[in-house]
Amino acid sequence: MMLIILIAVPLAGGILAGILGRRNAGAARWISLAALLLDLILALVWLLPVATRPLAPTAGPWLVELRLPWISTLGISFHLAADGLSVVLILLTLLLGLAAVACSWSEIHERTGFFFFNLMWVLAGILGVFTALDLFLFYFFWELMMVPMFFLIILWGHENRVYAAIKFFLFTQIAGLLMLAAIIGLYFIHGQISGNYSFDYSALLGTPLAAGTGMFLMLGFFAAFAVKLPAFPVHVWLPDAHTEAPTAGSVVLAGLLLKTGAYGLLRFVVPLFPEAARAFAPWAMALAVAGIIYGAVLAFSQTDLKRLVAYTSVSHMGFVMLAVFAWNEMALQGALIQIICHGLSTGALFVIVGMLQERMHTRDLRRMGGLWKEVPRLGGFAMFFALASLGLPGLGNFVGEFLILIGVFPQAPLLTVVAAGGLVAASIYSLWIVQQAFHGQARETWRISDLNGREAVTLGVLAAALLWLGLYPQPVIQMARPALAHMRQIQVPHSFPAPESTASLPAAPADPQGEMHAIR
Amino acid sequence: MVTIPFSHGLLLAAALFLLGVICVLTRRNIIFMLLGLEIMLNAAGLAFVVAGARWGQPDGQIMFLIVLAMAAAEVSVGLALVLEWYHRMHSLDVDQASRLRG
Amino acid sequence: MIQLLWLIPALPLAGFVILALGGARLSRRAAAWIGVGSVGISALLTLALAVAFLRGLPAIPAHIRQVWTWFDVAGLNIGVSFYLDALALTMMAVITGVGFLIHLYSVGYMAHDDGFSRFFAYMNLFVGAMLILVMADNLMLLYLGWEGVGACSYLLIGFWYRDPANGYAARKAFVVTRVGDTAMAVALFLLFDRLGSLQIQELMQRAGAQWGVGTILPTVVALLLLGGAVGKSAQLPLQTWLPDAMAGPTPVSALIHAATMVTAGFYLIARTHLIFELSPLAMSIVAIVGAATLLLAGFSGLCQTDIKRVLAYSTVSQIGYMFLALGVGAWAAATFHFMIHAFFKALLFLAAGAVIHALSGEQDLFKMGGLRRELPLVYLVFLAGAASLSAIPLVTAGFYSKDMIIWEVFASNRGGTLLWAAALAGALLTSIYTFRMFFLCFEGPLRTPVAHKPGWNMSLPLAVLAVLSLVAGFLEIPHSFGGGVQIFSHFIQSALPATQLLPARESNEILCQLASAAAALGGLGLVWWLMLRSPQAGAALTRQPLAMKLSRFWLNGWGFDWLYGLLFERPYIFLAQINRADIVDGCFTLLARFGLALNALAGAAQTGRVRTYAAGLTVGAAAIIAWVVWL
Amino acid sequence: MQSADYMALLPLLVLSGALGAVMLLIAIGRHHGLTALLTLAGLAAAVAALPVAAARAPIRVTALLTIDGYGLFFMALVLLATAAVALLGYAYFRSWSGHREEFYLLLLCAALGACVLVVSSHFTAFFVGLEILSIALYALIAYPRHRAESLEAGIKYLVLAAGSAGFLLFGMALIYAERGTLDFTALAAAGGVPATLQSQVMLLTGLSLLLVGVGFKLALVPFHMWTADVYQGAPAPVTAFVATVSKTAVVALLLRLLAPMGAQSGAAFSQILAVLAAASMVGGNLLALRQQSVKRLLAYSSIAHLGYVLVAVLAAGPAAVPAVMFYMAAYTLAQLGSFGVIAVRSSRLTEADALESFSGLFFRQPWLATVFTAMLLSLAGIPLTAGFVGKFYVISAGAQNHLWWLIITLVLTSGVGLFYYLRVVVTMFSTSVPVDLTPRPVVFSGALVLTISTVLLIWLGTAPEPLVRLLQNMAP
Repeated sequence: MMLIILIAVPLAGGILAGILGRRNAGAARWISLAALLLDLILALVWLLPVATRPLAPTAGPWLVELRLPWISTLGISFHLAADGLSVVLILLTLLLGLAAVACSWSEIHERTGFFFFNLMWVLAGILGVFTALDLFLFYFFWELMMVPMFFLIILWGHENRVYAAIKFFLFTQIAGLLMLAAIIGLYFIHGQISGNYSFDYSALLGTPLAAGTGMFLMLGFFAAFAVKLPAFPVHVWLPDAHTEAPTAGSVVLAGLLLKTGAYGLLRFVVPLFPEAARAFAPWAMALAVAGIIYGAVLAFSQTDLKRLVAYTSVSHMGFVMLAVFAWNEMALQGALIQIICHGLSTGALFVIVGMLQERMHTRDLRRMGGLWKEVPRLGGFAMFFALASLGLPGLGNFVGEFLILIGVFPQAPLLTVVAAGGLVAASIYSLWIVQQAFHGQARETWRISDLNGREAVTLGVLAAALLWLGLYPQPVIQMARPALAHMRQIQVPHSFPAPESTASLPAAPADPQGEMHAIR
Repeated sequence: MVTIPFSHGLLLAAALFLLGVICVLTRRNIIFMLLGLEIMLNAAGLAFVVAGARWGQPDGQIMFLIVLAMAAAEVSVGLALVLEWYHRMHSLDVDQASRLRG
Repeated sequence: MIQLLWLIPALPLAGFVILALGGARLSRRAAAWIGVGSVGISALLTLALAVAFLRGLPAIPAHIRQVWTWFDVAGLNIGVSFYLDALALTMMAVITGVGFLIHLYSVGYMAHDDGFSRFFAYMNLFVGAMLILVMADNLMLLYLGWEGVGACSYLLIGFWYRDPANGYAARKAFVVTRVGDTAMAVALFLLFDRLGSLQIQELMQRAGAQWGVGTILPTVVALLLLGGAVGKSAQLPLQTWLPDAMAGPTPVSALIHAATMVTAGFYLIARTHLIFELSPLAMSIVAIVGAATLLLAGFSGLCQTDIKRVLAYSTVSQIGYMFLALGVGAWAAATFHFMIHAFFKALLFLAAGAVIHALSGEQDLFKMGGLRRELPLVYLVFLAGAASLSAIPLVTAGFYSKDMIIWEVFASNRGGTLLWAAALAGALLTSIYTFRMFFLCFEGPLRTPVAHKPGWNMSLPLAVLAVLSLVAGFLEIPHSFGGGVQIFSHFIQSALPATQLLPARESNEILCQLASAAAALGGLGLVWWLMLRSPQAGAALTRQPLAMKLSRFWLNGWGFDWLYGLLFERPYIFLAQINRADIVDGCFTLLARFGLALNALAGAAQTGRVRTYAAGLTVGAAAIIAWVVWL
Repeated sequence: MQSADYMALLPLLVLSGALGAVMLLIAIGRHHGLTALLTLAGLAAAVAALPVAAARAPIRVTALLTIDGYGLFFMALVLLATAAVALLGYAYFRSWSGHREEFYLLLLCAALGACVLVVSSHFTAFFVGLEILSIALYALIAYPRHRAESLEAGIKYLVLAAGSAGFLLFGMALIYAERGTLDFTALAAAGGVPATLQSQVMLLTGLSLLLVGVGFKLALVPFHMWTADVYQGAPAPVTAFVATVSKTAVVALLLRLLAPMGAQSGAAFSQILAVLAAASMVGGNLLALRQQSVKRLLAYSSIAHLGYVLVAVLAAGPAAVPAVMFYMAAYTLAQLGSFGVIAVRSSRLTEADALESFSGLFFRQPWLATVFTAMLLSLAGIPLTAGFVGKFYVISAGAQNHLWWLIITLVLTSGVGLFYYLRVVVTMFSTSVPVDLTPRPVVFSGALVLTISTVLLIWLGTAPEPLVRLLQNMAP
């Protein structure tokens, strides 16, 4: 029940904000803020104690679970559940949601109620994605979160918003439909083998699949998540969407929507199709590394600050994909930390770009320069987040990237080395941001004000979180450990051993690391 | 009574039908197009009669009657529309009815 | 006492936090107190700690204190924990001691700068990070400090951010060192993969137990670590950033780019010496890198016109000596030279800073001159520093440390005559460029008027450092001087092994010392002859076409910047620029265009004529019938 | 015939009665509102008669009709859609002068034809039903005689529909000539593909010609060319009727015809259907890409939608029939809503058809824009709407029968489809609003239809369980 309430609070808050916001813009803001705060408190009060409690060894992986009948005729149920992984992501969602509300506070003047309605519904959709355990329901939330996002972009976006919004929607939707086809295919194959037609995650786990079929179905899922992640070469929607979205939209896109792709890879692709994922891993890892380098190089050449930050996401999320297909504990923990920290650091960078745009009405790096003199506090924060983004130790991103690389290394040393080269490229573009915007000579005369209290608090909280994760990530690691361990156990078909799949079973289950075969 | 071979009747119907199709495709005058359509329908009716004869059933002939009735209804509506059209355009050239396109 | 270990890095870090949060709201006075005070207390603590540590010797050669668990994942248990041994203590003493003096000096030097509190914030952060680097118990934490000091270096080189050239220098420093850092990170991955730990002492044990001498793995690891070290220490082939790094304020150059951070490479190799000792090949490479760098930088130092760039090349060159010493297994000598170098190089930089300060920011040697009378104190301390750097025999600390290296390079079982010759040639070069600089700066006519004289807070550190660069050498006096004094090497041998000398060469020590003394004095004499005794000869020499070409070549650092620009920088920018619009995006756009073209094609059939439509119907019907009947 | 037969036929009888009553009413005295009311009452009575018929179902009434759950479901769909069209028609014609009442008469007539179609199990009933529907439609399409476009559309539809009816009829004749029966089930029972070549050719040619007729009504590529012109020329409520009722009825019939014959129709035949499906999905979506006329856009999109339905028809597994039924229900709802929005915004002289007239609609008539957005998103198959469940169902049906290539075509082309739906949505939310567009007040009956269809759309999208359960075991 807790989970439903967690999802319902932003939904209700959104409706309320939408209604009251027609008369009074301030009401919409305060309602949204209050709803998210309430949600955060509820999540902390309900989920955190459960998540930090040591798990009984016999208990299942789920800390909280809820299953209601929905379309039972088709084997669809309203099944929500959360494990450590979900809890961490829920908290991230709410935190960044608050940041998004805060950074829209003075940016959005028109149709404020409708804006916050959309924002809250996106957040609710994301919460649903992170907790849905019925594949149909998952897909439902998966698509649901895109519609309000689409409106956020087309209504409050910048110059080229229509193009960007349509591109965003088309890419994610087509890939999503491929996933839907794969979900349905899996459903029937599972149903035909077991006689139990169900979309339930736990039921579908371990469905034995012939190699070819498994690969096709896996690719269907992979397509959706790779587009969302975004992986090279289907990342092209992202720079446009990020650039044109309003600040809150960019924050939610970069901080959360991309994370649903990573979450999907973690939760579905590998556990549901262990064999296929194993066979596909070298390709996926190669794509991931290509994305790391490609994104970093392209980021450097951008002149639009927002676009620059957008390309960095391509680079950073490449690390996550690399980790997922390495599938050992170290890399997965790293991926989780990276997911969180990328959300915080890139989200913060977008907030900063938004603040600059609000003050200067431009995002063009060529027109900035020497802003440190005008806005030293903003500059300091920008420096902080740029350093975080280049993976400075002591800040969370470093922990994530380092764990990923050290976890991937035994399996793909060469790719790891190339990926580590991404760290160099990251330093090039990160420092470029600071140099072009804040250092150097002022290219135009700007009279702009430094951070106000609200803005400073927004950035300060994000910075503090990054610092905390950089110096003491252990609580997060601890919380996710049982969930990740459980996911790594369920990679072998066990429910209905079919001859052809048992024959090809690897020796992996005996291996305590349970890693995929090395790519050497 | 002389029986006409089944295939002959069918061939005749097919030939008539083709003629009707060609008429519809080639004539620009809308009245002639309607005539072509009538020929097509009647060719089909003829085919029904031939088929009914093959099986010795009345169904074919019943169908023919229905086809006749329908064709009549169709033509009456059609002519009404043509009349209206002629009032407006002062022409029976069907190619002029091409404002809607794209 | 050892319990308070964590306070030593924590104090400067706390200073940083206060200064960063306080920002412009703090008065200059408060900022100075916080900035200098935090490092000062750290220095005092280090002193107290040293006493406690020495008391524990030789029974307890090392202490470990864990503060908290950083992270613990799948067998990788990394603590924020500190390791104290003789090596670390030496480093800490230099960092906090010299660091304190430089902070104090900066109060005067930076007094009129806008970013006063920002400066001290960065400096404090640097000291904290550097302390973490040297105190780290595991390579992960070391890496944190390693990158942390890199970031501070970046921040401080680009401290005067208004000038884009400074920003460029800062980014160059960061990116070039990061290339090395990445190699080092890969070494960490490899170490953890093969040895299952990143705790340094554990690694050393396991490496010794599991890896044979001369096998491939220790060589690879050692070379990757060396990659990190050459990046940070500005050795070949990643030396290019350091001369440009002089863009930062002079105290920064003194602290970061002379005394402490650039020696982190030396520290890393010394810290992981067991792995290097497993790979004779890697050791040789270290020695060769050191030797090549010291010569290369020495030649470049000859031709510089900017006083700070001379010092920068000299730093590169001196660190080359340390690497050379490391490469031949002269661990104690390298450490000793590190310490002495920290003293005299900090002194030289600060003195140069005083000169620059006095001349209102003038850094061109050819616009200086005649300052002997104007700035007598600076003249004296600069002389002490220059003498120490040139290793003027007997009276300077530099002589004892450099001589120890030269001698051990000659005598070590890993050394050799060729390396020795390079070291000796380097000594000659050092002496030449040092005194060239010295004479240009202090002798001859006054070319620029003096604006500021250094105050007490600048003079005091200069005096202290001058004394140290003269007398610190007496901690270690060679055997050949009547048995000598070996305080330092005894102390450091609790952490690092003694040099393996070839017995056959041990008798030649005094000859070797004479040679190095001759090199130092010969260089001095030569410069004196060419510049003061008969300047025409000097001028004639510099007008030779060959000399002018060489001079330009060396001035530009042997063309490395040009080469790297051609090989890496410009291709990278070119690739990034031509692909700014994202070629992949273009592919998708093409796909969309294709769709629109198909739309036009399909739309062409929608003529609006009913006969076209009827034809379509008929053709479709015919096609279907044909398909069904004939297929 | 026995009383049970009459009871089973009750909906059809009621509808015929209503038809007569409306005719009488018009003869007595013209009154727009009253006529509409009577029409609605007749439709309501027919709907009310459905449970009566359902109680007797399944039952074969004469050789011509089969009253079963499947047919009754579609009949309900037809009747409800007709009622919606009548309401929209009332809103549409309210401000017109001249003869408006015959609209309802023709509407009822067409509905009757459609109802006959969905329960027919015999070629005769099929043809009669189809022609009743078609002939009424000719007149309906050209109903606003003062508009040249409507007349043109009517003539085009007449010529082409009559031509396609000729093909259909000839095909029937060939099949009859080969099999000797006009009854669907008897046809299926008559066995496989005949051995002799001549018979084979005749049967297959007959089936192909049949398909031409059906394909024309469903506007499958390559028989689709009339669609956009007719949709654009016809008055919006009639367009809604053409898009929904006439297609639903023919789909119902096609499934009833093919389901028992599936086995014998042979590989070549299902290949043809697959090609038609793929061609429709690709062609329809491509044609709509750059449309500036919303009605034409929806016309092309409906071509694609029938392509999607054909995937489920082809699947022919246990999931196929419910999939088709659900999809048609969802499709009908969304099309009614979409054309409803156009209808309530149209005036006597102009159809609110141009895309630019929708520009900024959200800020002038937010409710209308929201409804339209919901409808478009449903057509695009976005969750929370019935269209999503429908698409899910269709893909399920395809997946169950391993029609992977069709599914992939479906996925990719519906991506293309998304583009033009979004174009319309984006236009409605465009902030650059033309100045002179003052909102037209929405007539109550139109608002009612839009509201109900939106609510149903969302309801079916979020809680489809009741309908899914109802459709679970239905078979023609």
